[in-house]
Amino acid sequence: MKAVLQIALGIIAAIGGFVDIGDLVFNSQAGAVFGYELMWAVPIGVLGIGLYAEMCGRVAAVTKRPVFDVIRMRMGLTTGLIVLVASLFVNLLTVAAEIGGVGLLLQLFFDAPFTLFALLGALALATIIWFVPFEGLERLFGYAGLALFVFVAAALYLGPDWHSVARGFVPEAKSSTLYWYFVVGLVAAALMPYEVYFYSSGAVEERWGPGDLRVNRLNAVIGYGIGGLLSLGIMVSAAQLFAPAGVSPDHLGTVPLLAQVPFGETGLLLALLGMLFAIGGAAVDASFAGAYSIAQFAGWEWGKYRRASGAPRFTLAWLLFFALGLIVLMTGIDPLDLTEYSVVLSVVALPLTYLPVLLIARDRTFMGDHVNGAIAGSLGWVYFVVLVVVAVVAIPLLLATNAGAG
Amino acid sequence: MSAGVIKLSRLLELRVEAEDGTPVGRVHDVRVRRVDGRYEVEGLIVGPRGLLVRLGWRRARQRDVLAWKDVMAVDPDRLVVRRANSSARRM
Amino acid sequence: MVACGCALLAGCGPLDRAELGRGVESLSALAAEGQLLADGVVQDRTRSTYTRVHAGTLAGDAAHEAQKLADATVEVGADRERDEAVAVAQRLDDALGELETFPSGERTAADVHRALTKIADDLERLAGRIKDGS
Amino acid sequence: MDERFDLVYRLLDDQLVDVDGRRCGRVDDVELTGAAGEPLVVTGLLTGRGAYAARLPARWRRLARALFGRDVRGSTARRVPWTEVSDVGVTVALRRRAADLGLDGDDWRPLDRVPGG
Repeated sequence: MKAVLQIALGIIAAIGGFVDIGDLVFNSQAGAVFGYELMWAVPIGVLGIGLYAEMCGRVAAVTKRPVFDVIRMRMGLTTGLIVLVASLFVNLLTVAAEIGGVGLLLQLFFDAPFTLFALLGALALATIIWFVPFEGLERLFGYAGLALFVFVAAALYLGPDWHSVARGFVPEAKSSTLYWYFVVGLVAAALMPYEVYFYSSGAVEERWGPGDLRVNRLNAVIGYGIGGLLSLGIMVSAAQLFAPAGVSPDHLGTVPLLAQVPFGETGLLLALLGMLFAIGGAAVDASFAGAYSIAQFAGWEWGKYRRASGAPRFTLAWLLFFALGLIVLMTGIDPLDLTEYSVVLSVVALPLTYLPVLLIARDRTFMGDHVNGAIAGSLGWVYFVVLVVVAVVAIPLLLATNAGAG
Repeated sequence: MSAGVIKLSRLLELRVEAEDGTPVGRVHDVRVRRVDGRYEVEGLIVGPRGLLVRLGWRRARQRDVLAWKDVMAVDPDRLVVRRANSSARRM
Repeated sequence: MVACGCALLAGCGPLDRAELGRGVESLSALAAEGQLLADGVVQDRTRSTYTRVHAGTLAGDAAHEAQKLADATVEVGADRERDEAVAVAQRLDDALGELETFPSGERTAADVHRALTKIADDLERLAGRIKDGS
Repeated sequence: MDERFDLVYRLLDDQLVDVDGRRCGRVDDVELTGAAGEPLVVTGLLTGRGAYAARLPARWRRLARALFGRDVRGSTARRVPWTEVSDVGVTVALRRRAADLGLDGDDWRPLDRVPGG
């Protein structure tokens, strides 16, 4: 019985931890601008992250190798360095965007200058990381993130036109570049590599073995699957509330209206709380992912379960990410612009971090009989092609639509 | 020639050519075998197929391995081998 | 009106009609969002800190848009629409500023809501005039 | 350790772990001793950023030396005699503690790494 509870608790945390500032921004804007038309893009991103995370979790459980260890082992030093530099840069943008999000939300709660709150938010997150053990960390942010289900409730409460919702799941080719920009953004927002660095390093940190493969699959399928539901909830409610009224969610503060309008103050509080912890959790995950990447690349001691003294350079690295994230914010860049850049640029580096994992996951020397099955094998390659296409069109679309401003 | 130190990174960088100058390709991996307690280089995995092997896409078969015995000289910028290796001819 | 003249000049250097139209469009979006915000206060179904901070952000956007439009050199014939857009943007800034100052006043929120509805209508008419260049 | 294996596929870039299980760097290069016409034997491992430059494409070498430092044995790069390696499996297991092999030093300080410094 305890095992089932343990698994369920882990999955629930994964659901709560799925949404970050990128999902909030892209899904609310996509709903506001294109109504239900872009819903088909969400499952593509969610299936992608589920597949990728399952493979990374399996590789970590069987070979005890987290993602960046695999990248370095399989792609060698030169490619490894290129991927490291690219992912650290994108990771920094993500940390800055997430801390910015935390600052904005704290401001909406308590109404004081943004910069003060970004600083306070970062300090609070850093102290939480310092004291709360690894498992507790995931649970804390994951459970509070579940408050985001208020958007799913809002979507249902506002009574969507189910016919056009269904039609929205059918991919449709449209000529507008903004449409395709949002397709890339929605897929990329779901497929943020830092989530996978954190997930696979966590699997090693929690000493997963082949016995944990079932939990790994459940996490990937249910955790990310239901997590994707949150994204759809945001898009559908935005399609019902923002699209007809002509509201354009250019600020994070606009998103909570989706819950305030149908459910009043309770809805507003749940939305703000859920967003604060989802984005706060993402800031922690992203800064850890950055520290994991450097430490695993260079071969240092790493991991949160080894007290800070046991992994000095690793601890310095994630504190550094927080500090640099704050500095990027102090330049005054709007956190939402940062979010769009971090989401779109992260998909450009994704094929390079996805391929080595796929290569090892299908390599019997390392995986023994836990090698990719038929589904994971074929789907794995289908997704590699999808990722390469998305990576190639991402930057041109970003420029053509000047980051979605249309 | 006195026994000198050769770094693996250097082997991976050198062009491999047969005695008569025909190019054989690049060294992608170095196969070692345990011989009475020490690991000796048995051969070099060379040629385009070698890259696939290194990426874990294909397994290196014995005939892809160019025996170290056939290596005549390790020059500053190339590796000279006694005869064109079978896999090289197939390229 | 020199309709065809403006069309010819569209897209070169100064703010053309399309950009002016987009500016008015973003003002309409702000007005619409302001109405949602004001509704929450009128029905007392929201939190004052949220209203104050967010109304302030929206007011800032309106002021920024007004300034951007005012500074831009506009193509010949479109400057009357541009001046009107700037005026409406300032009214929008003031209305949202009201909401920021009295984030829990149901009566003021109702006045703000009415003002925003009027602004939204004015913007819609203005947008129509800009589009067909009359 | 396997009877026969491929250095790049199984050893190069692998994680070094000392006898206490502490991670202490990666195999950044492998030292072979011998010559053409004679046995070429694995005699040591190199670890540390000083070894990076030699492995990067020639045209980046000057920049790499500036960024990661030259191969200064004992400071930017360290040699681990092959006799110190107990196993090559998921990681490269060493017979002694990282400190005894001089592997616990802080060899990567990107912050104060002044190019060419």
